Amino acid sequence: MTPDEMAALLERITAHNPRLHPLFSLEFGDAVVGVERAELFATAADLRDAGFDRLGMVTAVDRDEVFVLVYRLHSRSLSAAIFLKTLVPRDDAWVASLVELWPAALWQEREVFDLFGIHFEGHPDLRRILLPDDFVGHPLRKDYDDPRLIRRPDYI
Amino acid sequence: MTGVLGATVWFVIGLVAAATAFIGVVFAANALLSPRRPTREKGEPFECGMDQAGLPWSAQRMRFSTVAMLFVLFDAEAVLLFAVASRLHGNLLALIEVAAFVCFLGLGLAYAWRKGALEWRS
Amino acid sequence: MAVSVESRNLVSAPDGGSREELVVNVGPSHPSTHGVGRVIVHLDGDIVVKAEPVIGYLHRGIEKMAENRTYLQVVPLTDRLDYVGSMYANWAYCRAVERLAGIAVPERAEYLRVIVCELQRIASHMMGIGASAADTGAFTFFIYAFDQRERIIELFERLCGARLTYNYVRPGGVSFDAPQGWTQDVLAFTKAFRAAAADLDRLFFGNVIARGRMKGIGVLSADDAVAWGASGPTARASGVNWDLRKHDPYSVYPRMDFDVVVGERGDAYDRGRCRLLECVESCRIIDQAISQMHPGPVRTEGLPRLLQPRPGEAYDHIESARGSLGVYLVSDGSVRPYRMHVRSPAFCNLALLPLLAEGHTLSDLVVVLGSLDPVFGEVDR
Amino acid sequence: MAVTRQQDKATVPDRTPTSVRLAISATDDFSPGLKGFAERVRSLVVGLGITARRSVSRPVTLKYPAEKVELSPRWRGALRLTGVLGREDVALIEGPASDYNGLIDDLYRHDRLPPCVGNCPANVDARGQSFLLADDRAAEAYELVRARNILPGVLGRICHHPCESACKRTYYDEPIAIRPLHRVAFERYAEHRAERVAPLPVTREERIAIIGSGPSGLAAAFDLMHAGFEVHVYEKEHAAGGALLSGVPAYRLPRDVLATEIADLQTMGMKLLTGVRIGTDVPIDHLIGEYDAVLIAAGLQVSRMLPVPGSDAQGIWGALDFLKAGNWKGGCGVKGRRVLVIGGGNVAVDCARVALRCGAAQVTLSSLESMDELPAHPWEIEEALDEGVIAMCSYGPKEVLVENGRVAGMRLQSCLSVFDAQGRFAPVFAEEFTDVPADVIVFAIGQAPQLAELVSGSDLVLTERGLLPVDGALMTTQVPGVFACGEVVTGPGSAIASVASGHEAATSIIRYLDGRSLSEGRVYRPVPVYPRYQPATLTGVEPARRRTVMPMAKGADRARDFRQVELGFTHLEGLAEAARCLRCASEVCVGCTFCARTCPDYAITVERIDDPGHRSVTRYDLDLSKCCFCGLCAEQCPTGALRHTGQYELSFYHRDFAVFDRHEMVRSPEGSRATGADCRGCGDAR
Amino acid sequence: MALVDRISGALDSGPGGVILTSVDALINWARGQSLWAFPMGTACCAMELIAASFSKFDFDRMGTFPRPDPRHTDVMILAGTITEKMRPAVRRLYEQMPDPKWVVAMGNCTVSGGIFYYDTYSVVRGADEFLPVDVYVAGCPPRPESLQDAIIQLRRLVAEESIAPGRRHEQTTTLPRPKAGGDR
Amino acid sequence: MSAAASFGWGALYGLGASLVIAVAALFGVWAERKVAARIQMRYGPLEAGPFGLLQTLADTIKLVLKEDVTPNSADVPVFRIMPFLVFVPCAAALVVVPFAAGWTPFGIEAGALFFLAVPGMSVLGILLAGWSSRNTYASIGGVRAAAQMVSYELPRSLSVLALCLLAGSLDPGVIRAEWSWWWLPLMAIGFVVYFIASIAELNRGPFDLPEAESELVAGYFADYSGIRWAIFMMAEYGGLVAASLFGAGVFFGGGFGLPGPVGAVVFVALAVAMTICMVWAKWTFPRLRPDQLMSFAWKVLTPMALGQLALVGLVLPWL
Repeated sequence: MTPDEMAALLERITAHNPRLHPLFSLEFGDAVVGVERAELFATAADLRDAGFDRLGMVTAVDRDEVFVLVYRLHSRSLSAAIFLKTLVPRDDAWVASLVELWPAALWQEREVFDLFGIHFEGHPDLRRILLPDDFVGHPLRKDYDDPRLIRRPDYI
Repeated sequence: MTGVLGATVWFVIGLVAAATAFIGVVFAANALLSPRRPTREKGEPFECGMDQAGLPWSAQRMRFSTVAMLFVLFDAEAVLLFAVASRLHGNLLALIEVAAFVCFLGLGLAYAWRKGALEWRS
Repeated sequence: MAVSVESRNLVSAPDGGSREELVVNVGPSHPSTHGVGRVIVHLDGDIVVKAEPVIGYLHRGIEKMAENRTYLQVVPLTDRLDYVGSMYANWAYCRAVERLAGIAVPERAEYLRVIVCELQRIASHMMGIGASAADTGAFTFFIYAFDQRERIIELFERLCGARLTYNYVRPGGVSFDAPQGWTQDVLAFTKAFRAAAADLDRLFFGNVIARGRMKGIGVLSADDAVAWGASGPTARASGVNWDLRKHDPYSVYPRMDFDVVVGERGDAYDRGRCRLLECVESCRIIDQAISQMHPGPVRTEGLPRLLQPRPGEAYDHIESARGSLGVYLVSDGSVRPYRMHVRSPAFCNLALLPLLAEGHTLSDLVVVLGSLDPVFGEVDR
Repeated sequence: MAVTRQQDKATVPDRTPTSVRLAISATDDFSPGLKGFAERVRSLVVGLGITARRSVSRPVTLKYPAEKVELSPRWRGALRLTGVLGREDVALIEGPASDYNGLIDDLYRHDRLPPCVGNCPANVDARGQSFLLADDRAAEAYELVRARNILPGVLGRICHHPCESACKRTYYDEPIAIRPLHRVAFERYAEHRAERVAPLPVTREERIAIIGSGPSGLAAAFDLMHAGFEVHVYEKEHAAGGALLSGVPAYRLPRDVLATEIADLQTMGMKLLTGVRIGTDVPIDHLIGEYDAVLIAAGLQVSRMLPVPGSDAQGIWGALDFLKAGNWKGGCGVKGRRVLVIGGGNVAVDCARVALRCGAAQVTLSSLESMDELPAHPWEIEEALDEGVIAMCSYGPKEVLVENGRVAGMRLQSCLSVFDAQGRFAPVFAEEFTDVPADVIVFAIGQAPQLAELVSGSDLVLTERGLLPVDGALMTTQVPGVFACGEVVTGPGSAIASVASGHEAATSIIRYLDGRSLSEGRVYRPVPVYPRYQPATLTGVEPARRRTVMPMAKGADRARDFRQVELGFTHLEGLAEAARCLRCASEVCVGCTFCARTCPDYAITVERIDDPGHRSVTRYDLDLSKCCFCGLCAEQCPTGALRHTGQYELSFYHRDFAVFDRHEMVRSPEGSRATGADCRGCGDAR
Repeated sequence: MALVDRISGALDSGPGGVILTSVDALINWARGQSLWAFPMGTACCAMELIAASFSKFDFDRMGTFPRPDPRHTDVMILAGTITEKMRPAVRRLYEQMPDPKWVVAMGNCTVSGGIFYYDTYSVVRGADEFLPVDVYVAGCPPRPESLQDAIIQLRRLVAEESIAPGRRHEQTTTLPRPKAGGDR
Repeated sequence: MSAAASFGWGALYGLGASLVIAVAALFGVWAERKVAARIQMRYGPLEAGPFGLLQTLADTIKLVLKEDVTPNSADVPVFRIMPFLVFVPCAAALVVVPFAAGWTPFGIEAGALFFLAVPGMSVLGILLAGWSSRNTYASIGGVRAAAQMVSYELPRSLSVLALCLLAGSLDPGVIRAEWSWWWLPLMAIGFVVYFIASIAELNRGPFDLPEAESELVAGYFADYSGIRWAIFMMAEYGGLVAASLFGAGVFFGGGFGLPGPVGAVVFVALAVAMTICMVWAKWTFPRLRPDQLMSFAWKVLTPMALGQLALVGLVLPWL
């Protein structure tokens, strides 16, 4: 997909759906759109109906005060992929689950819950998935600390 | 007759006793020479390193009853055939009788087959 | 005594009565879980009524570790993600780094990457179908398939000195050029492999028992495959014609002539045979890549070891043996990634297990699990 | 199993259709009934046949211990480290510079020559210079450099430093500042000059004449004097230096530096005869008769001009004349004028900057090539732009606008591309014209030799381009006893290349006069040995550790006069920069700790003292039990001291055993072999 | 309490010692030649563990026969990273092996945590934190030959043991330790 | 014959059979490992003794010296006794093998019936072994074993029955004596049925469901360790040898009815060949699924056996 096509697609979907804002330039190759947390589910449903039939990736990035939730949607019919992002405040970390739209979210959201502690409202089975059930904390948060986590000494 | 039977029984008893003794000797050697270091975990049943998830003595629904039934039926019939097996040489009448018997056996199998008794999966 | 009363589940049967369930752990140390996966299986007689995969027994926190390693130092970590196909994770990661840092890769390096990754695909598929055949008891087939893999390992060892964790694909190229005579040996291998693949096909996929064991088992519909995010042979066996090499072409794949193998039924058999046929396609790609490759540099010249991309984020993906393997990288402008996430195809494919295994027997469960070809290094990360 | 084809056929070169259908058609189910039964039985028999066939073939198992796995040459296994170089145990590079110089021959193999030395046309020992400078032995460093580069002070300012572009430290951060270090060595040599520069004894009766006192002539003179010959250098100008004097502006090369170094040569015994124009004043035949050997190192004398309309107007300059006028005569009459320089090479940039310094009102540089393709060194362009030169790239000269016989400007034609697909010069122009007003136009599009006069009366024949043909690298001409070197042979080139050809010519002359074979045992030097590492074009990458930055005069001030632009390193800066050198290919650990910095799992731990000028490792642990055998450390090791052993990493009973400290890693005299002895065929593969 | 436990003291002195030595030799030969492996493969090293048993390297020729059931095995080959989540399972599987039993730690993850030593929150830093490891095999992953070498080393360890408690045979060879030297 | 003499002979033959099984297991395991290795392009045991011949001996010594673990939760007496119940019938089966024409060690008239019935006892042993371990895998394996052995009992019996009809005797010795060459084509189907059913009876691949490694880890003996497990293995190999010897004896008339040492050699060779074929099949084919296994027994083998019976019935009147 050329950058021009990508830009056209981005324009099309944002024009179609006023809740979406294009977030970043396209220099790294993929279209990125943002949405308010409250509108995530409705937007995602629209996008699915618009042809994005595949939820490729769900993950989060810890940006100190907020978590950035990143969804990668892919469409075979449009032959396109976009990133959908939403911000989740750290002290009130919840977001609507997309399991109803894409069952692919079932495990990926559990993983995000496990490692970041973000709650997915409406997820049918939100438990830890990678870590033991009795694990305390969410290790991929930047402020996670653990005596078991021996920091690598640094030369650089 | 009783003598022959008795001898046979004694032969079998001797056979079993010897084989049992053979293993017994091996077990005795094992009991004498092998180490014994029981621990609690060692005594737990093996289940891929996890706590046992379920009780293994629960019912096993493997359509086993049907198979057992069929087996009993057919094996009993087969055993009956063994009884006459040595008396069939050149005896056409007996042979026809037995053939009929086998036909019934085959028909029974076909019936069971047709009825789905041989389908393992529902 | 580990047996508890709670574990005796009384669930209501469809006919309204109640039946007893038998709960079994399959794994984490089980010969058929391909590593340390664990499936808690609820059996009704011999039929699986519920299969609940439990993963994380190999969760090593690679994503966390990457945050404290420089960009180059992450490459050895990616080796250990999908340890059956180290080259893929190397490549996916390097593509993300290259995208983030704006590094152009020399053409020869791209060809070498394609060659090693297609070889890796054969190796990985040989492992995959071999292990899933061993799940059905065809152990000798596993050994024959592994023998083919071993030949590829030898080629890799000559190329980069390691048998398993290659650390070969690096940001900006590859670590070594092909040694003298290597490409000829690769061609000889692909030639021999085609014959071997025919043998393997007859030995296992033609076998009446294997067909009976795998056909109609774990049928995945195309819609489910898409909705559950399945990719790679798992999705393609269900008729989803989606291969990143073709449909989001990267590297020099657009110059290659190859076919995407697509199955029809989506059962375990199609998944297995898709893999075998893909290997033959890989041979075609390798042959073409070798004939198209020209001498030249294999690494971007003058690339400093300490990469320091400007702040931003990049995602790139490749078609690994298990499907779409993506790496999401966030940079904050320092010498280390701020966040690395691996979109693992094995993880997404394994999530299908409960869907596919339920209603089959315990024996089928291992076949279904094997046909999904999970590698737990990548599932758990 | 369906196979889809979605291939754009056009993009695929010679498709080879391969059937993906294997031996059986596995999609088809078995037929019903008896036929199906037979098929089923057949599938079983086929399987049995395959296993039976395999069982009678030879097992692939290695029959052990007789057969061993052959390890790949790129094998990544346990590590070893040869020699740990701290302050106290300098192992290899020790003794006076001359001893070290002897090592060059030993190192003169591809794999052991450090990249900087290998990439230098003259094989200047940059590694040795760094070592000696870091050790505060500046005089030895200067002499070490001078052995292969007779004018370290000069080239320390003007060299285009191919050594730096090969520097392996580029992989880590930035290359060593080798060229500025030459200058440091030169400056610090001042205090030793009196005691260390002495006349060389003349031990041979043969005399040699050298025509031209440019870099190549002086290099040859230096070598010949060291060989004990009496050398007479003829120079047509009134001062020695050749192109260095006439072509290099003083803001790059102060006159006294050149004078000092030439004076050193004269002190050593070089006879300099200035103001003698061979060919007119003295016929060359006379020299050939008078001397035992003659070396022509006359260089290039004339600038090429463009035959465009109006190119004979007043105000048109050739680059060499322009530079000479600017350099020597203190001006070239451009004060307050608008100057247009045609050309994109280094000479063009020099002309532009000289014009600025001569007081031009506006200096424009017009080149055919685009900004990225400019043949001039990027740093030169950058400095010129800094000073206010205006660059007009991708324009070709169309015609000179003439008013009243004087230049009024130039009409330029927009150029689309310069080179064709094969990289040949084939400019493509667009029909777009731009007029640039100018009072002075300088053509800096190349130089040509002017040798017809010089060789007249002799048997020497020139090539079509006016150059002297020589026999390969031996530098012999058609006339026995007459040699040629420098730009008369090679055409326009770099100073260091001229120096290199001077050294080669000297070697040939010595052999010629000794009566030895000229070619025997001489390797045609594979220059460059190492690929040049041009910094990659990265959009977002910055090197982490910078080299010492050369202090520069401020752009606005410096364009006013001919004071030197580069200010040079201080003593301490020089020490620190020299200490950055990794001493590549010395095969001795120099304690750079790159391995420890690279190791992803911190299996290499180092305790070290790191201060400017010195590196010292006090403890060095390799932990085999943490190593992930990724091989990055050995790849990073610049010296080749850290290598993989030929062994498999073997088993051990105690975890502590897997850590080696520094003393165990030092190379033992017999080159110890690891645990091979006990293992039956496993570890001792090589 | 096995019989030998009681009579070993008597056997140990006098000519009994010779008998005991030869009995030990026989037993240790048998045990050393028949080290059945419990392949506790968790990660990458498991691939090399498989390779070691397969055709090119062929563990079977050394009598090492991989069995997936700990009850039937003598030596646990820990191959691959052990996480905190996995640790109890590994411990239990080790416990479930009948005595006498040995442990080979294959690969640096099980030796020390290896590449996963630093910066991670879920990896056990070396199997010897919770298991008595007998032989360590460095490598990431070790080659199959290295693993076979470990079995050879283990045979030596076995050869030192005696059936009588408290008695060990003299070690006849020096324990191996890796050296950093060696030329290509 | 007096009771004491019978007992004595019985004990002697019992001991002999046990030793034969022990030796057969020693070499059987070695041979299986070697054959499997060759199929898999390996060498197999090499280091213990010449050609690795002592490998199984080393294994046995080791297993004898291994700790004998009894799970805490197991039904201890049953758990401990079951190896006997599996081994003894196996040994018993050997005494009705026709080692010579007209002679079996036991010498009862209903020898064929004895051969078919007595090893059937080991079903009980296996079922109870699995059950008593209180191990999930073991109990599943035990139940599978029971279903499987029961199902394959029938075709196996019927195929032997066809022979008995042909020979007009239930005594294997007599059958061997009566054998003539035209039985070979006539009994071909019967032999195939017997061969396959024997493999299944012995729980060997591709019918090794009860101990399916990839599903049940070790199946019914998952919790047996050391020597107790070894007894199970010994019984399996003993059964293998007994089935091969019996098959060679009755289906091929010993060594094709050849007299004397030549016949003995051919007899043993045939038995070895059958054993190797069983190993060959095991290492070639995938394992069946339980339902495939059952339908194979009932839908393929049983009709085949009945067909064989009918075929024999056709020729019987002309005997």
